[in-house]
Amino acid sequence: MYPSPILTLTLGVLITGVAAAELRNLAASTWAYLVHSLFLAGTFAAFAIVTDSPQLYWWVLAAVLTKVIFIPLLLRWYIIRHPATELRPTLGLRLSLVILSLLLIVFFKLVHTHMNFIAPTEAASLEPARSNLAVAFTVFAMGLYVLVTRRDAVKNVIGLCLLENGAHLSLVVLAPTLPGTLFIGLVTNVTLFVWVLIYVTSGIYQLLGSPDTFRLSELRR
Amino acid sequence: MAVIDLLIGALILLVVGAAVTALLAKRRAMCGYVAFLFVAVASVWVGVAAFHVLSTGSPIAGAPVLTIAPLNSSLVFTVDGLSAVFLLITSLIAVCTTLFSVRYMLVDERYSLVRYYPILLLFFASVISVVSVRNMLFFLVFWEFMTLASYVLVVFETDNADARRAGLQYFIATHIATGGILLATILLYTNAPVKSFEFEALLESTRALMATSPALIHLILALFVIGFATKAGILPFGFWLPNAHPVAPSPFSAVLSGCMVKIGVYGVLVVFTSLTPLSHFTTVWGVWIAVLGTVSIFVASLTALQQTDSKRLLAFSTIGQMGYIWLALGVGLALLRISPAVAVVALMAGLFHLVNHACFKSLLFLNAGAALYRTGTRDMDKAGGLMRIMPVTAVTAIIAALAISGIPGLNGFASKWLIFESGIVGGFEIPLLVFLVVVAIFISAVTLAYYMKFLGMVFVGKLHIGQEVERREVPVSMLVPQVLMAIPCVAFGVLPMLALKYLYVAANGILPAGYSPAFASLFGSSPLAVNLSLSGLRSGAWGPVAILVAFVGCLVLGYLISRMGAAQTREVPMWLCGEEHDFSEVRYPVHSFLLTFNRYFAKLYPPIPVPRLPRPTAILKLLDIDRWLYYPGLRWGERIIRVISATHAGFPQLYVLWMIVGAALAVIVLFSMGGGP
Amino acid sequence: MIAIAEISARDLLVPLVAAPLIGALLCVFLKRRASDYVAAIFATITLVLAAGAIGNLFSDLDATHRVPLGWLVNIAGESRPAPLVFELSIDALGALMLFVVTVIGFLVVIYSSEYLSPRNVEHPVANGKGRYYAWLLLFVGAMVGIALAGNFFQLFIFWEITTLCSWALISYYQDEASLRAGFKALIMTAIGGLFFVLALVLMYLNLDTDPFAFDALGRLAPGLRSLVFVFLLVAAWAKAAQFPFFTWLPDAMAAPTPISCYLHAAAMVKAGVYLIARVVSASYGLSYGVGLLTGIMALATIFIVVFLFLFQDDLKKILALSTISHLGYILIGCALGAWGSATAFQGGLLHIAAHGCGKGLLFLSVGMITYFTGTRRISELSGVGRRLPIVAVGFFVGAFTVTGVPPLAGFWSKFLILTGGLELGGFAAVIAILLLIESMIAFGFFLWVGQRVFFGSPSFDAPPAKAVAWPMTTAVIILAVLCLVVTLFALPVIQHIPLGM
Amino acid sequence: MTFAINLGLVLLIGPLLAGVVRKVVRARVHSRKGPPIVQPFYDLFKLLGKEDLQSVASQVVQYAPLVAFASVLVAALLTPMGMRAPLGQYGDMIVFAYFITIAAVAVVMTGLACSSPYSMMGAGREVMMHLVVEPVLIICLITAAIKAGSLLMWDMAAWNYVNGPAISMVAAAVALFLALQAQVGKLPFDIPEADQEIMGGPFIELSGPKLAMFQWAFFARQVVYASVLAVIFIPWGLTFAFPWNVGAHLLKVIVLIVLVGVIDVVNPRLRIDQAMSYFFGVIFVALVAMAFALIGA
Repeated sequence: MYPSPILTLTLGVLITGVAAAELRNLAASTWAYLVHSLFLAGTFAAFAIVTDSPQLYWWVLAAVLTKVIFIPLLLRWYIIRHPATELRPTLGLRLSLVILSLLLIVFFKLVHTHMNFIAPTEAASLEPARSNLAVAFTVFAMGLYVLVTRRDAVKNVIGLCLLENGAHLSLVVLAPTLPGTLFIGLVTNVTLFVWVLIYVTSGIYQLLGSPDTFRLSELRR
Repeated sequence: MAVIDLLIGALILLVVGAAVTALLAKRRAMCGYVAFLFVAVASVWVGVAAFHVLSTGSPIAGAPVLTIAPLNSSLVFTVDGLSAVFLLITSLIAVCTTLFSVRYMLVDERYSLVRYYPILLLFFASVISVVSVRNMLFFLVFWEFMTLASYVLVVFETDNADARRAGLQYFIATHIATGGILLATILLYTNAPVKSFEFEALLESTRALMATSPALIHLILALFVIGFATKAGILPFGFWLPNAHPVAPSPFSAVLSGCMVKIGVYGVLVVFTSLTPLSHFTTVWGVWIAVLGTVSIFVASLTALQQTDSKRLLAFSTIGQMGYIWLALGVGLALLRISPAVAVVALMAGLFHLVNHACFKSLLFLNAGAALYRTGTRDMDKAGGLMRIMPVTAVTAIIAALAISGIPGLNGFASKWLIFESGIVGGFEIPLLVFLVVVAIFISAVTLAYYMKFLGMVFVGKLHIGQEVERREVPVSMLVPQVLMAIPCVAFGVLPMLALKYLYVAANGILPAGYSPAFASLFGSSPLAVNLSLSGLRSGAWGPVAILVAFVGCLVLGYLISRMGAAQTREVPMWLCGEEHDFSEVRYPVHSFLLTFNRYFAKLYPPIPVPRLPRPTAILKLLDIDRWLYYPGLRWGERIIRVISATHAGFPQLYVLWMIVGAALAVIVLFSMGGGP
Repeated sequence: MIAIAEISARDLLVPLVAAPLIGALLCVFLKRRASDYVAAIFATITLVLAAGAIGNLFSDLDATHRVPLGWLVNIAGESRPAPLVFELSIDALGALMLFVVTVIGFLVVIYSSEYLSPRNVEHPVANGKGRYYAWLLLFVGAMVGIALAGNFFQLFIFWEITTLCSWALISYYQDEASLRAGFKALIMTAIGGLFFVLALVLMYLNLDTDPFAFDALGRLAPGLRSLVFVFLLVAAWAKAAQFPFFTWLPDAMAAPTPISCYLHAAAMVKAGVYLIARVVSASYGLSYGVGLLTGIMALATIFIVVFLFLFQDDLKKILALSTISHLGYILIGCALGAWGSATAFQGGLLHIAAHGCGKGLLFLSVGMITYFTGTRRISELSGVGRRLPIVAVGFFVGAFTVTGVPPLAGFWSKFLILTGGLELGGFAAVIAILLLIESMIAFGFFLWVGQRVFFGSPSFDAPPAKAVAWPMTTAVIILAVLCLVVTLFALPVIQHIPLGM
Repeated sequence: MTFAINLGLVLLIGPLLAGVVRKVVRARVHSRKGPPIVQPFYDLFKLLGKEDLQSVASQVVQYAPLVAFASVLVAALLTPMGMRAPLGQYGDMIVFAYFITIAAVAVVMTGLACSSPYSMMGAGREVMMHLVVEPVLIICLITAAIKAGSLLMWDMAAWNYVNGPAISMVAAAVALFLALQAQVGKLPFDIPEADQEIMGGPFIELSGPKLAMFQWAFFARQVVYASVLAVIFIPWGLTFAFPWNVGAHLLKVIVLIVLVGVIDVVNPRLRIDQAMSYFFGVIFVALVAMAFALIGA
C-alpha cells in the first residue's frame, strides 16, 4: 500500500464514515456525513483527473449537490424539529467501535485479496482501483452495519446513505464510462429517497412519539 | 281459406285471448266474459274444422309453422278423424266451462284471476295442439305444456294445503310419466332409419326394432302405456287424480275430467295405431291395457262408493269411467289382428264412451260446482235436497248421473253396452276379456250405487242446508252450460247411430286402409237402432227408439192404472215411529249409506304414505370435502406459514440482516462452486 | 361517415372488450346514483356492441373473425416463430358465450341499481356502490374477454381476472362469512388455474407452431393430449365448481345476490365449461377415457348435489347446488360430444344459454325475496306469491326452465343431451337415463320449494313502495321471456359450432 | 199378440201367483186356511183408491213408482216367454238386465227422496243387495251368451234347446236359482223391506196408488225373473205350437215361484252382511259356470 491522493481521500471517506456512523449526536453525525461526502466527491474528482474522463466531473457536481448539500439539509430539517440525540443503539459505543473497526479491516482485507472474484475485469484488479473498490465495499458494509445495529430512524437513513455512497464509489471504478446524466439520475433518486424516508420518519415520530425503528412492527396493528 | 287455418286461427285467438285476459284480470267479471268470447269463437272454429274432417273422412294438414332442423322436426297442424273427436269434445267443454267460470270465479276475491283465465285459455290451446300434431317432439312439448297449465289451475287456491299437496303430487307424477314417454320416444328416434320425430318415421323405427330387439319394444311400449296411463288416471299410476280433481276450481275440475285425462287415451291410441305396426305386440299390450282398465274400474268405483266429498266421489268416478274406456281400447287393440270387426267396434265403443264421459262428467262437475257455489261445501253431509232450490241443476245432475250409471235411453248406456258386447264377443277369442267384462258390469252397478248416493244426498230428498245459504237457483250463465252439456247426454242416448257414424270415421282413420268392415255390416242400416253383427251373425241389439216408445207406453199404462182410484193427495209429516225429531238430528249420514258393503272394500285404496326422505348424515359427512380434506390441509398450510411469518418481525433491521445472511450464503455458495480465486 | 352496415364484427371486438373496462375505471371514482347511471350506460354499450357483433356473425355463422393484437416474447430463441397470444376472435361458440355474459351482465347491472340500496331489508347498502360496479364491470369485461379470446393463453389471462374479480365481489359485504367465502373461492379457483398453466406449458413445450391455438390439443401426441386435457379439465372443475372442488360455490352465496346471479349462474362458472366446450369443439382425437372421466365426474357431481338438496334450508344455497349440477349437465354434453355425439354436444352448449337464463332468473327472484323480506330461509317463508306475484312467476319459470319443462329452454337442451346419449348407446345411454332421473328429482324438489315459499298465507306484510323496485322487476321479466324464447335463436347458432372429430 | 201375452203374463199372473203362494204354500205351512187366491188384486185395487200421503214433496217420489212399473213391463217385453219376445230384436240381454235394474233404481231413489232414516237405510240395503245379486244374473246370462254365440235372449234359449244341457248351463241355472230368491225379494233375503225392523224400508212414506204401483211392479218382476230362468236355462217345451209353449212356460214359472215360496216360508231373514257373504259364494258358482262355458263345457 503506497500513499496516493486517491487513497488518502478514500481513507478520509472511511474515517469520516465511521464518525458519521458512531457519533451519538445526530447533528455531529450529520456534519460527519457532510465531510464524508466531501471526501467522496474528492475521490470522484481525483479519479476524473487520473483517468481523464470528463463525464466524471458531472459526477462530482452531482455528488456535491446532493450528498454534500441536500441530504445534510434534509437531515438537518429533521433534526431541528426532533431530539438531537440518537436513541441508544443495540451495541455500546466502545464495543461498536471495536466491532466496526474489525469489520472494516477484515472486509477491506478480504475484498482486496479476492478482487478477481468480485470484479473480474482488468481495470479493477489494478491499483488504485483495486484499493478503491475495496474501500467502496467496506463503506457499503459499514452502511449495512449501521442499518442493522441502529434503532434511530435518522441513523438508519445515514446508514442507507453510506451504503449508497459505497455503491456509487464502486461505480467509479467499475463503470467509469457511465454517462454523467445517468449518475445524476442515480444520486437524485437517492436524494428523493432520503426525502421520503425523512418524511416517513417524521410521521413515525408523530405516531409513536419516538423514531425507534424497532417499534415499526407496531404499525401493523 | 283452408279448413286447417281455422284451427291455427283458433290457436292464435286463444293465445291473444290469454294476453288480453291477463291485462283485464283486475276487472273480474269483464275478464270472464272476454275469456268466454275468445273461447267461444275459437271453439266454434275448431269445432267446424273438426266436423269438416269427420264428415268428409279425410284428414287435413297445414303448412309447417316451425322447423327445428337439428332434430328434423317441423310443426305441422294436422287434423284426422281421431283428432277431430277430441277437438270436438274439447270445444264443447271449453265453451261450457268458460261460461260457467264467469260467475263462479267471481266469488273468491283472494285470488287474482290472472292465474285463471289466461292459463285456462293457454290450456285449451295446448290441448288443441296436442291432438293436432303428428310429430312426437311437438306432441311432447304441447303435452307437457298442457300439464304445466293444468298444474297452475289445480293449485289455483294456493291457501288450501290440500290443493298444494295435490298439485305437487299431480305435477311430479305426470312429469315423471312424461319423462318415461320422452325416453321411449327418444329410444325410437335413435333407432329410426330416418332420424325424425314424425310419427311415420317412428313407426318405421318400431317396425325395424320389432325384428331385432323385441325386449326393447316391450320396454318402450311399457313406458308409453305407463306414461299415458298416469295422465289418464288409470290406477295404479293415476293416484294423483282423486286428490287433484276435487281441489281445482269446479269448472276446471270439469275440464280436467272431461278433457285432459282423455288426452292420455289419445296418446295410447296414437302409440298403438300410428307408432306401432299391427303385430302380436298390439295384442299383448291390448290385453294389458284392458287389465289396467279393469283394475281402475274395480278399485276406483268401489272407493268412490266410500266417499263423502262430492267432488272426490266424482274424481274417483272419473278413474272408473276411464277404466271403461281403457277396457274398450284394450279389447280393441287385443283383437285388432284376430277379429277386425270386434276390434273396430271395441275401439269405437271406447271412443264413444270417451265422448259420453266428457259430456256427463263435465256436467257432473259443473253440477257439483253449482252446488258448491250455492252452499259453499263439498261435504255431502252438510247440504242436501238441493232440488228444491236448484231444479235445473238437479235435473241436469240426474240426467248426467243416470247417464254415467248406464240407464238405458241415455248415452252412457249406449257406449257401455257396446263395450260389454264387444268384450263378451271378444272373449270368444281371448277368454280373459270376458272376466274383465264381468267385473265391468258388476262395477256398472256400483257406479249406479254411488251415483244414487250422490244424487240422493245432494239433490233429491228433503232440503238440508245452512241458514246462510241463499235459497235460489244459480245464475243463468251457470245454468246454460249445464243444459248445453245435458243435451248430448240425451241425444246420443236416444240416437246412438248419430255418434257412431262419425266415430266410425275416426276409428277407421287410425286403422290400416280397408281393414275394418263396412259400417252397415257392423251396425245394421237402421238409423234408429243398433243391430250389432260382430262375428258374422247378429249378436246384439239396442233399439232405443222402439224401446223408449214401449217404455213411455208402459208409463202411460201405469199412470192410467194409478189414477183408477182417483186417489186424493194429502201433506203429512215424516213418520218417525211416532216420535218428533228435528230433521237434521235424524238425517241419515253419508258415511252410513252402504257401510256394510264398503267394509268389504275399505282397504282397496289405501292412502298413499307421504315418503319420508331419510337424511343419511353419515354420507353427508363423507361428502363434506371441506371438512376432511380442505380445512385440514389449510390448517397445515397455516402452521407452516406461521413459522415463516415469525421471521418477519416488522422492523427493517431484521430484513437487512436476512439480506446480509442471504448474500453471505450466496457468496459462500458461489465461492465453493469453484468460481472463486 | 361509416354506414352501420359496413361495420364488420371485427371492428366491434376491441371496443367490446374496452367498454366495460372503461366503465369499471370510471365507476371507481363515482358515488351512488352517478355510478348507477355510468354502470348502466356502459353495460348498455357493451350489450349493444355485443348485439352488433353477434348480429354481424349471423350472416356467416361458420366464419371466425379474428383481430390479432400481439405476440409473446419469444423465450425459446430463434429456432421457432413466436406464438400469437393476444387476439380477439368471434365465432359461433364465442357468440353464444358472449350473448350469455353480456345480456345477463346488463340485466344484473340494472338489477343492482335497486338491489344495493338502503331499502334492501337483508343488506341495506348506503355506499360503496362505485367499488361494486367497478368490479362488476371489470368482471363483465373479463368475461367478454373470455368469450372473445382467440387462444388458450388469452383465455387464461381473462380467466384469472375473473378469479380476482370473484374474490372482490364475493367479499363485497366484508363481513366474516363473505371474506372467508371470497378467499375460499379465490384459493380454489386459483389452484385450478395452476393446472391451466401446466397445460399451457405442456402445449408450448411440445408444439412448434401456434402452441396456444384452440386446436392445439389435436396436434399433440395422443398420450400427451389426454394429459393436457385432464389438466384443463381440472382447471374447469375448479372454475365450474365440480366435484371435488364444488365446495366454494355454496359458500360464495355470501355475495350480494346479483353477484351470485352473474358469477354463479351466468358468467364465472360458465367460463369453466366454456373452456371444455372449446377444447371439445376444436380438438380432434380425444380419447374415450377422457370423455369417460369428464362424464363420470360430472355424473358424480350431479348426484352428490341431489343428495345435498335434502339438507338445505337456504334458498340461495339450493340455487348454488343446482348450478353445480347443471354445469355437470353441460360437461356431460361435452363428454358425450367427445365421444362423438354432435347432438349431445349441441345440447350441452344450448344448456349454457338455457341455464344462464333460467338460473339467472331464479337468482334474481330470490334476490327480490331477500330484498323485501330479509330472509332466504325456506322454513321462514310462505305466501310470497301473494305479495310478490312477479317474483313467483320468475321463480317458477326459472325453476321449470332449469328442470326442463317444455316449452322452456331447459327442456330443449336436456332433450338434446338425452337424445345424444341414447344415440350413442352403451354407457352414454346409462348416463342419459341417470340424467333424466336426476332431472325428475330436481324438478320435484324445486316444485316443492316453490310451493313452500310462494303458496299459503303470507309470512310478511305487503312490501312498501313497490314502485321503486322496477329495475329488479324489469330484469326478472326480461329473463323470464328469454327463458321461453332463447332456444329459438340460440339453436341456429349452436348448429354451426363444429365438433372436433 | 206377443205384447198382450207378455204383459198379461206379468200383470195378471204375477199377483195371482203371489196369491197362490200365500194360499197354497204359506197358509199350508202355517196350518191355516189363508186368503183367497185373488187377494193380491183386492189389495192392489184397495190401495189405488186410498189417500196418497206425502211427507216430502218430491218429483222423484211422484214418478218413481211409475218408472218402476214401466221398466218392469219393458223388461217383460224383452223377455221371451215361451216364444220370441215382442221387443226381442230391439234389445238383448244387457238391455234387459239394465231395464230390470231401473226398477231397483226407482226404489232406491224413492227411499232417498223420502229422506226418512228408515227409508234411507232401506234404500242402502236395496243397493247392496242389488250389487251382489245382479252380477249373478249377468254372469249366468253371459254364460249362456258364450254358449250361444249371441247376446240375444231368444238365440240363447234356442241354442240350449237344440244343443241340450251343458255343464256350464246347468251350473249357471243353479246359480241363478239361488239368486232368484233375492231377486224377487223373498225371505231370507227381503232385507231392504224388512217390514219387522225398518217398516218397509224405502216404502215407509208411501201409501195409496204409489205403493200399489210398486207392489204390482214387484209381482210382475217375479214372473220376469222366473221366466228368464225358465226360458233360457230350462229350455224344454220351446217348440210346441202357440198355446202349448206358453202353457209350458207358465208351468215352469209356477213351479219356480212355488219353490221360491216354499223357501220363503221356511227360512228366517238373514242379516245384510250374511246375505252378501252368501251371494259372493253364488257369484263364485256363476263364475265357475262361465269358466266352464269358456272352455267349451
